[in-house]
Amino acid sequence: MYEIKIEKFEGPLDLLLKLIEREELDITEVSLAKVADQYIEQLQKLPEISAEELADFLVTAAKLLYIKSKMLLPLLHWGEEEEEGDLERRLRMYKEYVEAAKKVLAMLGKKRHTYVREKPPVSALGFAPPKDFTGEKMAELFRDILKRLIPVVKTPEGVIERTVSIHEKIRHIQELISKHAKVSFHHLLKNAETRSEIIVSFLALLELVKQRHVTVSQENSFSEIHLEKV
Amino acid sequence: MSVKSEIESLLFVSSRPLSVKRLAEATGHDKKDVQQALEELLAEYDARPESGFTVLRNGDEVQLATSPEHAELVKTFLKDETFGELTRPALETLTIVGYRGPLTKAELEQIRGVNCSLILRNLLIRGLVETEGGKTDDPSAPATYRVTFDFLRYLGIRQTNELPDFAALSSDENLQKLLDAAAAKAAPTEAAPEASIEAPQAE
Amino acid sequence: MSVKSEIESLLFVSSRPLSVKRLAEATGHDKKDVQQALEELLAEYDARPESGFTVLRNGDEVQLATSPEHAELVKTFLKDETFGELTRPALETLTIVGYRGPLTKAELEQIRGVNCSLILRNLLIRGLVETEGGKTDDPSAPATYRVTFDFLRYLGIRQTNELPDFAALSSDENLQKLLDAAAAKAAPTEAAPEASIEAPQAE
Repeated sequence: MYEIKIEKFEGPLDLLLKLIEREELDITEVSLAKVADQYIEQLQKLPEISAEELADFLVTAAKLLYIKSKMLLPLLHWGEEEEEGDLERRLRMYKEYVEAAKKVLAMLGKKRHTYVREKPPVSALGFAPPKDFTGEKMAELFRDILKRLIPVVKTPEGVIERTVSIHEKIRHIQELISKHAKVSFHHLLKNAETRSEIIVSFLALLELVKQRHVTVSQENSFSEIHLEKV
Repeated sequence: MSVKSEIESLLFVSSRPLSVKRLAEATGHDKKDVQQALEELLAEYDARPESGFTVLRNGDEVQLATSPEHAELVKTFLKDETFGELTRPALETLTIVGYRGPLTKAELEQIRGVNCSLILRNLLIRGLVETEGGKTDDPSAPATYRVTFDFLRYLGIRQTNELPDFAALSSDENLQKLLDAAAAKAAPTEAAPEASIEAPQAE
Repeated sequence: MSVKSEIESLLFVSSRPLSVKRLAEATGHDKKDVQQALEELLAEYDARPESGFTVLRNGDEVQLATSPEHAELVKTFLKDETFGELTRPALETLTIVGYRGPLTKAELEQIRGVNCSLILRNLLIRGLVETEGGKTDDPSAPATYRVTFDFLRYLGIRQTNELPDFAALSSDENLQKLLDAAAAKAAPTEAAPEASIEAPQAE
């Protein structure tokens, strides 16, 4: 038994690139389809992150699943060619900058820093106050500065606002099914507040199907999806 | 004395980068004349073998600095400890700003696929990135970010176009061309991708 | 690179005159070699028409300086650079030091969100801000900055707590949170939480 550790990653593109590189693949649609499951697996292990950030990861997950489905069912007609070609393109571009950053790091390692002229030690050369400056103007400036701090300080708080993990959702679905034996997907989404929560629910559902905890049935396209305990 | 010589004096004595506009103001010459004298000066420096100093350029600003060959010597002499370490995300962000700047936060985030507010803030505080303020007439235009002279000095380059593969990586369009060329080389015949994933291939 | 080029770097970067002895020490070359390289350098400068700077010699000491022809230009330029109208960023910095001083440069930069080295230096030279020295027993404690008595007098007040709305503004909750958070992670903050996770086990 051996484990390959995925290095720290930041954002969906970073994770995707690391997965593809770990498999030693080129960036192609086929590779994207190949790592789709691993990507989702990693998502489930994500520590608590912000709803906004999770949404970024999930949108990419949805694209990957779409690409994979397309590979699995090549005879079906799929629209939106642009859409997922876009993910491939973005990932390739991102990779170019990741590679460039490595070269920049190598340049930094050579320590070829350059220096501007040494500044003489500071000593006050006199007293040169700003023109027409008053305490009132200072107070006004300071209020502006404080206003600018609000988003900076609030960001970390907003992050905690509400996070839904796929694990949480899986547990939720399992509970529902164990109580009712049969549940509609619509029912699962009843309390979903955001788009990302809907996507999380769907991913959780796929996971349960994969683990053979539930089966799903659907009469027609776009009709209600029913979940049943296996 | 010539405009060139005046400019050289001011560049020598200034403790911060100077723009063509500022140089024109200070010397009382036309911006055009200043620009031309500056070009001549730079050409002269470039032509000088084994110079102890060089000219850094960033946007329309210029600053004199020591040659990168003497980094160690000067560092020891000045007892300088300003250049610290960068985390990987910070390095990546800085690299993108270096190649693509001036660019907006939205453009940066499109490339990295992740929110960059905090990283940008840290780079601004470290003085490796700056916002290009007051450069545009439209006050509602989003702020753009670019690297600073400290970034150039950190790397030991004179301008951002000395970054590796600068031409290819400095615009979406060029980058796309680069990728297309690489793809064409990898797959000369546009073969259908073999779907080698677990699914059986439908024929 | 040659001795000459090394010497030129050091002369360029130094704001003080340097002796041949000091140059020899710093570069690790013989005094004789340094002396000779210096002669060559001087000859080169002398031969250069319309140079913006020149070499001053005083006994055993040498210094680079702007050409005497531009004395007036340089003087006016430096005066304007140092004592010209304060920019908005400079006024903001002064204001923050007023309401929150004494505070460190790092704290100031957290509040402004950008590097403040140059601005702070200018405020010091103008006699608007001063460093608080000798107030602490710990010599490694970072310097703190506060506004000067001259500036308080200029505003017509005796202490900073007479600034308008001082109590409320100086103890702003967000500001305190920001500084507390920054102090908590003395190391530069990272953007979006970085997830370190393990790959699925290979089967």
